[in-house]
Amino acid sequence: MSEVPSMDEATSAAQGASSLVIDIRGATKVFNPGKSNQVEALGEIDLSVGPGEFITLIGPSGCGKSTLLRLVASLIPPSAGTVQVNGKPAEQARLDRDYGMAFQTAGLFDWRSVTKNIELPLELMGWSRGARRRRVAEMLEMVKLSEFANHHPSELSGGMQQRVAIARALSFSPSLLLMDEPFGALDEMTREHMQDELLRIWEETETTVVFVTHSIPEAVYLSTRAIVMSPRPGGIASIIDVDLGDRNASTRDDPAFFTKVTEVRTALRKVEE
Amino acid sequence: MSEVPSMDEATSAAQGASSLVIDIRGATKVFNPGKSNQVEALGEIDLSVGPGEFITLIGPSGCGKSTLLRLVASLIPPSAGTVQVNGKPAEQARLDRDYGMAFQTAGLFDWRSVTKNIELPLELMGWSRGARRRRVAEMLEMVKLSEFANHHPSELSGGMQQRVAIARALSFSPSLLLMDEPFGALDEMTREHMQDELLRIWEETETTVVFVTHSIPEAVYLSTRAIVMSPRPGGIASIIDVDLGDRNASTRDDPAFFTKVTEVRTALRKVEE
Amino acid sequence: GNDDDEASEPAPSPATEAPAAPEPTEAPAPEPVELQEVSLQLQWVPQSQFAGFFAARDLGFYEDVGLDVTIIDGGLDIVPATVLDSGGADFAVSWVPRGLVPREEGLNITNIAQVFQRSGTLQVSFVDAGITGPSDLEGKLVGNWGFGNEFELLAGLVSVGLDPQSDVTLVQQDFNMTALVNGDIDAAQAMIYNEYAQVLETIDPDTGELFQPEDFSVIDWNDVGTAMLQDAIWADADKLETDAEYRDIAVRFVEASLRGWIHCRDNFNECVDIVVGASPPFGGPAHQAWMMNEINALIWPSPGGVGIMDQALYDQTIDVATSQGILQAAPDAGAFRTDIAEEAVANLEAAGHDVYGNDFARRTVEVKEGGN
Amino acid sequence: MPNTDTMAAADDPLVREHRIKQQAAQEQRRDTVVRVVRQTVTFVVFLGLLAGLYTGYKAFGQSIGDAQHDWAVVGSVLPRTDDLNMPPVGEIFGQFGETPGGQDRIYAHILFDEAVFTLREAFAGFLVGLVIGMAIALALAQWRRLEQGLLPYVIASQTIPLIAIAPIIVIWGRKNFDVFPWEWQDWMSVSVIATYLTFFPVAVNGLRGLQSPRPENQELMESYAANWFQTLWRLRLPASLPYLFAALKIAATASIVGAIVGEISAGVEGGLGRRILREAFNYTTGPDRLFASVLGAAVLGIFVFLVVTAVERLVVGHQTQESTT
Amino acid sequence: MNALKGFSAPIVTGVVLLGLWEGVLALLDPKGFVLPAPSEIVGALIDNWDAVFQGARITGFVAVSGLIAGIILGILAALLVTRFRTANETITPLAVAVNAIPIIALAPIFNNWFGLTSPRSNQAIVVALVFFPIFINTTRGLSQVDRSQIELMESYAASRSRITREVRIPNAMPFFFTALKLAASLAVIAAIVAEYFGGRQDALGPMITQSAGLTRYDDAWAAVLAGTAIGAVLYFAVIVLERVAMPWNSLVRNPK
Ligand SMILES: Nc1ncnc2c1ncn2[C@@H]1O[C@H](COP(=O)(O)OP(=O)(O)OP(=O)(O)O)[C@@H](O)[C@H]1O
Ligand SMILES: Nc1ncnc2c1ncn2[C@@H]1O[C@H](COP(=O)(O)OP(=O)(O)OP(=O)(O)O)[C@@H](O)[C@H]1O
Ligand SMILES: [Mg+2]
Ligand SMILES: [Mg+2]
Repeated sequence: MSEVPSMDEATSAAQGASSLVIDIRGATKVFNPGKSNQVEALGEIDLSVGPGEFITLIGPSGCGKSTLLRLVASLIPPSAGTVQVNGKPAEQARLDRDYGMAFQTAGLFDWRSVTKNIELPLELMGWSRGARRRRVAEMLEMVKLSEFANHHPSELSGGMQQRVAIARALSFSPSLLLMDEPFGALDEMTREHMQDELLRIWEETETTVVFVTHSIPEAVYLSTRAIVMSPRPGGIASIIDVDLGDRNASTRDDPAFFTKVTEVRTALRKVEE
Repeated sequence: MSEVPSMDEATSAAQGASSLVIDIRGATKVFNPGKSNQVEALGEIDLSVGPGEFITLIGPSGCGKSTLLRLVASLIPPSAGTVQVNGKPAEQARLDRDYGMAFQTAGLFDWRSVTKNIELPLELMGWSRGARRRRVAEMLEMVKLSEFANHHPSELSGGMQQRVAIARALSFSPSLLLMDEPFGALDEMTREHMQDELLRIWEETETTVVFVTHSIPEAVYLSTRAIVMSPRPGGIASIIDVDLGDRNASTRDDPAFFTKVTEVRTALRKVEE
Repeated sequence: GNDDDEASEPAPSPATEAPAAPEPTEAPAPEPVELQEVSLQLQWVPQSQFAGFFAARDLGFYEDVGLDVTIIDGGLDIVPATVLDSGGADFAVSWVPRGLVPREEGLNITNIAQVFQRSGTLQVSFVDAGITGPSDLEGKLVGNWGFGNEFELLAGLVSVGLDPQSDVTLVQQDFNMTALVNGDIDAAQAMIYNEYAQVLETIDPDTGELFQPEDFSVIDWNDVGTAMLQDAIWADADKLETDAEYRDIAVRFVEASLRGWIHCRDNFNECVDIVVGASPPFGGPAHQAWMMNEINALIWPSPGGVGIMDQALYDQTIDVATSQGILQAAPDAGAFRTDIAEEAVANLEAAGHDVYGNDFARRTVEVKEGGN
Repeated sequence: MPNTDTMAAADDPLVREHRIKQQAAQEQRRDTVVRVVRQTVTFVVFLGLLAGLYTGYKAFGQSIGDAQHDWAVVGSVLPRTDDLNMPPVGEIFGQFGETPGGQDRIYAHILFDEAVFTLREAFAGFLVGLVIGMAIALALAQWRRLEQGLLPYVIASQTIPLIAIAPIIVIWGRKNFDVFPWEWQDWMSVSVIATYLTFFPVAVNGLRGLQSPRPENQELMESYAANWFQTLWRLRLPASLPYLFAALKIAATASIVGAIVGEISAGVEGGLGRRILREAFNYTTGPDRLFASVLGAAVLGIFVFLVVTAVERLVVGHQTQESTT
Repeated sequence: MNALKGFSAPIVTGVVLLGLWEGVLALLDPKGFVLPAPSEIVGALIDNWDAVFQGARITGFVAVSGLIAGIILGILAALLVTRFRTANETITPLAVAVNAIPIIALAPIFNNWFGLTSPRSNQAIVVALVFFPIFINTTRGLSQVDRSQIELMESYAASRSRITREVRIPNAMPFFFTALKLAASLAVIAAIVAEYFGGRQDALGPMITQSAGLTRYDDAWAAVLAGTAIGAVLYFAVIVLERVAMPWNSLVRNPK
């Protein structure tokens, strides 16, 4: 029962069009409402994300992290409340292709070469062939995969595939990047490497990132704000500001890092009770 | 070209029959020897593991961790050198069912119920029906899955499946437990929970454990000795003694823990160069 | 090879009739250039059984009467009656019972020319099986092809007091004689012009020579009295009543076709060559020669004129069919009509053709291994 | 082997991993060549073995007087061995080089022409079946309700013995399809029968293929605000290709079977079906020719199978090939 | 009756389809003989019940016995082939290729080999048609086993035959049943087509062609219906058998 948020929209657009990338107000999500298998996935959620933030969502399995991300992406509608992206309804933002999305698995199309995978959103947006090729070349440069332009995903390692997926999500320079456990399948060593890559890209392109993860060190290492979620129904338990400054090889050995890890762990323990 | 190690064997049996659970001397493993796709998976390995130890193997992908474990399990023979388990050749130990094994994937049999999965090794050892049922009940109690006795694996979550697999590996009280990334597929929260369970079981049953992992915190948290392996050919790069004493909820926030994590990470970085 | 000169001999002979024949009858034909397209559905694949039609086509007899005839092959599951009724062809060749049964099922077709005057169906067995008459079939494995080919057999059995359901075992037979040679069945169905020849073209494994007629005993349904009429030309009954042009075409078509049959009677080798040339037939040239000879014997002599229904044989056919439950009841009078054939025969006679063939005699045809 | 190792970026573990993978792929390619060679050799050996077995069994049967009829049990299970029922292998293969009476071409040439004719019918039927099958698959994939209700009937349609409808189709074709700008040919009726056998595996496997993309791939397309057709063309169809090709291998063979049976039924001249009918008719006097023509049909069946396999290699070569199940 | 759930949608669709068929024929009234209305077919079925039932018994026997023999042979061959690994690598593609042969073309040969009057010749056709899908799929199922499951059994020092029994065979079950569903329909088609070339005349195959040959299309369709019924019964029997034999599989398919 989503009400038409005409007034709300107007005010929020006036207030925060330029200041807020994501503005969620009282959004809830109930699956199969009224049926025997009804699931209240998200209780009332309020969340604002400003430009250039790196938000991580962390919480026990089933607490609604993916659901929240999909609300923002407008892949599913909220049961109540409003979700605004870039000052307009999420649905409109989706149609305007305001965001790029990456999933837990790379989700590349096996039958397309690396180049054509990255091109996919550009094709759909009607870019000219030349423009597409130029952009893909840039993106490949950025993720350091130029020599693999014509390979097929099955010829790449898991980590390389993930980088292609990220290049795909970034290819049309969305101002917002939504990532659902993109590094879940990687081993720890490769994962740390990918984290550094992502941070570099984030810094270079000044996008806003919402990033779902299960890993506490990952959440701490990456984010400017870590959002700890609690289950049944999904809600925001606590928000932990992280400011580790420039992250590099020694950050992970930094006592400040460990302090934040402990802080997030403590918040999570509370949630799990 | 494995030479018959008659003399060697005799001496080692005399020396360490009671003192060493695993005794690897100069073992190497070459796959597809002489062929174009020859892989030198393990260079000369020497390793001794005493009773009650909790050994973790950590190292980059492809460095031979699984191969080493499978040598110990006598699922493959060494190309050279000897592998002794409980003072006898590994092959004999396998036939005597001296060890229990768990794999990265739970590897449960879809067509068997939880009970029958755990029973499998007992059936093969010819236990009576009554004895089997009693033991399964105990094991289910231990992994807290009593209410799921008659479910099929596909009805369980990943973490529950993994617990069944561990119950199966432990069901016949082997003195040695070989585990190849058993928690790789779990999310961090469940994983930490399972780690505590495993430690509890290890302490209660006084088994010896060899545990492969990709996760540095996991290696540190679990083991009495972490063995860092290097690739091409696989070898032991360094052995880090860990002594965190009784591990509990606060261990992970302990500076000593972080120190060991940093130590293992440094060793790994060196290996990866 | 050696027949060729013989074949070329009679070739000029039609010339004697030719100037007399087409010109006077075809004089009224107003459209000399525009040929009317007509199609004929055969009951089976090209072979001498249909030689008259091929001869009429290839020798221009149809053209002479202003028709351009397409001959459509039959197939295992092709029912000429259905094709005819559904408009898939203008005329069809079909055995009489295989036309009457569909007619009873509601297909409006009628027999306009009864070409064959006798039945060519036999039941063949090895001499040592001792089967000389239908009563000897009791308790035997009796092959037949079905598709309406079995009616005479069934009637023959009933005529000697046997129950086809219980006193014999009826077996679905391939369209060849292997089952008989293999000993799988005691008596095999055979057309005198086809399968019977085939078994004579086969090497007897015991002697290394061809099988001889003496090796077999043959039940001929003509003799038993349960023979049924076979090849006839069928047309769409409704259309004949309502469409004068169609009836006119029918007369011309029958006339030219019968002329083809007359030609094949008088020019044996030429017709065999036409058939072999029409499309590779199932049996080789020698086989087709045998068939041509036997087919001629099924047509000639035609006491009432070629193509004219013999009422007595028709009655016998109906008798057998109704007593067998093949037909629920005797068909109405519209099942066949003789006016068209009579008109055609009158035209042919007027053109000087011998439409009776009273002095027809079987030839002796050499049997060759494999019919080649 | 160590030719690329001196390149830059060797510090990148991902690139290193890739090199290892690439090397493995190269070795796999080499293995493939070896395997194909081995398979070809086995096939030839297998054929030889089969011919040997046939001849040996025949010789054995003959030596004991071919008295299987008299063996109470075995006789009814094992084939007869005399020349009428099992012509010698030499004679069967000899047929290919012979010129039948009244013909100016050798038998192999005749069979080839007829195989081409049958292939044309089968191919037309195959194409139409492909379109119909995919249309059904698309419809069923689109509406789940339809899938639940209709799929069993798509399956049941295959239990209708097509023989029963072959003549009906021929008649229908002649009678009803004159609406087309061209005249309905009987061989098209045969194609319809081939279609009947083709559409089924395509529909069933096509459905599975269209449903095969993972949810996140669907959502990815949604996140790009891609429309139905774009999603179909860029995601669902390509994803269904491996499934589809598994079906096409079955369908290609089935279309040949349909064409042969249809030719036999419908009296269409010029193809292998007519050839087999003809040789069956002449079996008593020339059994070896029936064997030869059946071999011709076998070769045609294997040929279309290999063609589909080759096309599959071309189209989805880089994708892992799905199994039929 | 868990095994029977999910049949309601097809039943509704069936009723709708039949109604459409009957209705279209009643409205358009094409010459009813080629495709009779369902009511006519049922009428013919009732009229000829004894003959059709007898025919269905004969054809059903050939189909079912051939199916069973084909299954047994297919499974045995698959077990044999998986026992020897190199055999598997080479024989399986070979079988796939051989499967591409239009086996129906063998019918006239089989009739002579096994005797026109013996049901063996028709059964042989059924066996030949059923064998390959069963063999190919079962082989896949027996060999595409999770490597770690085999190693697990080895770690228990289990014997080869024990591994086959505990791991390979259960693993092959879904593959086998997929093939069996295909084979069940194939068996009926094969039996009817084989009968078409020879054998007893009171079977369904001759009944269909003979009736069609005499334009008694309602009788022909009555026999077709009987054949379809055999096929459908076999198919659903396989589905029920599958649910009974692999209770775990339905859990995988309908995850809750
Ligand atoms: N399409 C759906 N239909 C019904 N319930 C759903 C659906 N999607 C998610 N849910 C339920 O909503 C809840 C939240 O799911 P969600 O996937 O958002 O969790 P999550 O936090 O992403 O978990 P994980 O860490 O395991 O990915 C869960 O209880 C899940 O079962
Ligand atoms: N059966 C085999 N045949 C050939 N090479 C093999 C085989 N098993 C392993 N190898 C090779 O041996 C090396 C070591 O493999 P192993 O599986 O032991 O690595 P690992 O350390 O377990 O890696 P991961 O962390 O990815 O599991 C690799 O290069 C691998 O490709
Ligand atoms: Mg999730
Ligand atoms: Mg490993």
